[in-house]
Amino acid sequence: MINKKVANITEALEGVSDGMTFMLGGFGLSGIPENAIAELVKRGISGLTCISNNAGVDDFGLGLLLQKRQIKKMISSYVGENEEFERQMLSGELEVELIPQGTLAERCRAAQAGIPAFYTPAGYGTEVAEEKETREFNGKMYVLEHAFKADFAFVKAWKGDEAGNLIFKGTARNFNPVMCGAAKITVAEVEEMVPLGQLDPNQIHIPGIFVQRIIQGTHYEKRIEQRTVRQRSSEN
Amino acid sequence: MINKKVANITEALEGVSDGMTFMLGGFGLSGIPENAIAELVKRGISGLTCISNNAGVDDFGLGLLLQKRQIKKMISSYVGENEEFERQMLSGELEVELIPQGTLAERCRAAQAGIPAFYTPAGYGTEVAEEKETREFNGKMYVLEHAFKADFAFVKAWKGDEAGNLIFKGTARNFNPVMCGAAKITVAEVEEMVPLGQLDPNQIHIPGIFVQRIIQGTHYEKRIEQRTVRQRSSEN
Amino acid sequence: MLDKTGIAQRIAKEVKDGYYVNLGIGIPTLVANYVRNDIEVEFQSENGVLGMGPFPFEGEEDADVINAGKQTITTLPGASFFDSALSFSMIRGQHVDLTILGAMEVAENGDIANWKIPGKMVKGMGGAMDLVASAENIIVAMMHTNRAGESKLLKRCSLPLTGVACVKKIVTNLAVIEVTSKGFKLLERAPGVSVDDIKNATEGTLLIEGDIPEMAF
Amino acid sequence: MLDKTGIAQRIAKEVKDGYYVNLGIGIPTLVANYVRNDIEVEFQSENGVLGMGPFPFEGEEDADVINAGKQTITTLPGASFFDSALSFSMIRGQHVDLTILGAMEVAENGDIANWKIPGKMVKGMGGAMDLVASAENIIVAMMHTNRAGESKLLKRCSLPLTGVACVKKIVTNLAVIEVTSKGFKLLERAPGVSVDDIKNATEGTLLIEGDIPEMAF
Repeated sequence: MINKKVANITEALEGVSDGMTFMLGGFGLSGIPENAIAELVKRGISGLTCISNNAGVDDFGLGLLLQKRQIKKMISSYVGENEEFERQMLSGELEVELIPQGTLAERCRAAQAGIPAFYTPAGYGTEVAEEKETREFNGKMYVLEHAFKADFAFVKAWKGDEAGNLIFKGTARNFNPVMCGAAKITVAEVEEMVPLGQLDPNQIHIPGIFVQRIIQGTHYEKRIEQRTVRQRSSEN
Repeated sequence: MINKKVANITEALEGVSDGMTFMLGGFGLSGIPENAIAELVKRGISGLTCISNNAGVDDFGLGLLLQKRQIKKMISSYVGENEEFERQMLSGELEVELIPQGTLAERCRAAQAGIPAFYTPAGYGTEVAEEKETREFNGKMYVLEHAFKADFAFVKAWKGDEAGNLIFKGTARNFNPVMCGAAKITVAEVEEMVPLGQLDPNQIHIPGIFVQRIIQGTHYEKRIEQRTVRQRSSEN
Repeated sequence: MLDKTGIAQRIAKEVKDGYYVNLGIGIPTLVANYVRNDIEVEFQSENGVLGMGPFPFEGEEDADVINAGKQTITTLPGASFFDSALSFSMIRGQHVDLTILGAMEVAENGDIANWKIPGKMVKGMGGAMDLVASAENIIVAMMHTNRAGESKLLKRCSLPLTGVACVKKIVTNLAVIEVTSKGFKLLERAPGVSVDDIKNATEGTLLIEGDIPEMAF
Repeated sequence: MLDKTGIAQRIAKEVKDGYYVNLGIGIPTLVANYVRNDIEVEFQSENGVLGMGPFPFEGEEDADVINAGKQTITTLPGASFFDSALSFSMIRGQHVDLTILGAMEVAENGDIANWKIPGKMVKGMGGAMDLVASAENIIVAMMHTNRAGESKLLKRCSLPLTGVACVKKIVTNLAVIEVTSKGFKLLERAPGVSVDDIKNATEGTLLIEGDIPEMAF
């Protein structure tokens, strides 16, 4: 097996620099690459373009990079829940490209899969389709969308092995699998690194070929954004 | 949960009729929907268009339908290993559309995913791209390919539950997952039907939403096409 | 007049046996609480789960199991998790039978706006544009008027659109309305609400044919 | 002159540490047997497996574990199975580093034909068109001439193409050849084969610069 394991987060992020385009997995704060974000904050590189479904909250996730003005442009589908983000965006300090969530996922997947462009109905007739090619298929209108191009993809998985194979947990899976192999270099951080051969070949979500570097992550906070519970006394 | 379980193969194939277009999973003889094929042979419906990576062998798989002249047209990527197929094709009795294997998979996946069309490099400059739209992206030429349209998809899985959730085994997975939900009605047959809740939600390959009917398959032959072995005395 | 719970309750009646349903954030999320017990329905959330159950008991929350509103949830037996691409295959591929979402404005031709107020608020469209462009059955859950008392059922939307000519039905605090080729067709009145009340609160063309029954629950 | 095993052995030298490799049916499949033991390589088969191992011991064959040639195989620790769409994501997305496949004809501009003889044989292209259209590193393994003794290294292919201007290197029973913008460049001779032998067996432009070494294994 080709060994993708690197010793630490410093080595995992070798080559990142100002002005690069990054993909970052996660939905809200679930499944975000906490170790990679922390290291990016530490390095202080700036002028970044970040492709990520959300932009974190004020004091966690990508919000940490926003606080330090490291991000030049965000490409996301939903950016609520973040006041600093809204402030930077409305003031024009931060460039923002909002695109439909399914289109965001599919543009990542297209990059992973060597599909340069595809048609989707999402956004037809709205401002996200402005200046984009549209076309009719079977009586319905569609918009032409292109594969993303990115320098690094930072993803977070539940379990992984040194071959780079990944398994995700629950809804922390989200955009992480489709970003693997969608950038020049994919860096995976995992909650648990398991010995080679321990993962069932039938149950691997992302084969190691899509991952260039893998590390054992540390100090996961896994913050919950909306803690909603029901009372034990209630029905159900 | 929405219950997709039907009692038997007769019920599972309700609605199939002459002249329809079917998708059939499998690669070679591995992972083919043996029960569905047997029932189609039994019903004797004809004039069929079959989308399937291969066409079986003379006396098994889709070869059984070919023997009885039930197939009008095959859409496949590789059709060797079948003399009756070659005879019918060269004599003009059988219409054949050969397309690249990755394009076949992606056209199924596009149908599943509501993508009407996409660009792929496969086949550019060859006869499979004749009369197709071609286009340059980033200095490379691509061919526009469209989602398939089919009436039924017949797939075979390893395990499944009444909600229609499916898990595949080994390389018997192949085209089966990408055909689920790619036709109007998807019929899944499984080697083992397990109680609801027994499949780990993290490990389901195809969620039940893509499957309309599921049955416990029977009498699987699982024939091996090329039995290759090494001697115990050899190195390794 | 209905409150948000009432709107959710009324919409729950539109959920039929065997439906896969995607619920938006806000009022739509409440719909799950009022679906009949004797039908089988599965809830999909676009962040990657099918077969959502109720919120977890306190102490059983899992940061790795949330819905698209980032709320902690549980799953029912037969549930599945999947990535964002497969999730939108379900949506774009029209495997989801019913989409229920909120809106800031709906136009009489079925246009919907719910993601942006230029210069003021830009949260983003999330999965809404994919949902409304793909779904064959879209119900909007919203208040009939905004906080300033202005109608949200318009001749034309004034805000940037989320989708065009896609909304099929609207359930508000005042009425159940069907979007037809001729405009908003009034189907039902909320308890204690008159046809005139609804007329006054509706800017777009309102079609009133015969007696309009009060909503039944 | 090399036999098929010899061709496979020579090609094995082109396989570098850290490569993901897709092997076609026939001679290419044999390459796996001769890759150095001190480098790490993973073999992908387009029917949905990464990390293929050797053939199984007798009695351990599994109908559900085969390669693209439909041969029973085994997997190594760290292997994975996946569907056909993800398999071609690996190929089309250029995640596979090296593709080795057979051919009926190769042209001096790198065109390749290997899937059809009009009116005679039509087995289909399988995954070959995706592989040659996507791979940056393609090596063809074939005999230098066909059964009738005619060259398979041509000015232009006569058979329907599998891909255009894509082949980078050719290893035959007679020679190792690089495809350049000026034609076939002779790199190495097979043991006991003269430059003239190769010239006579090559219809396309053959570039011969300086002394041509004999292959080393």
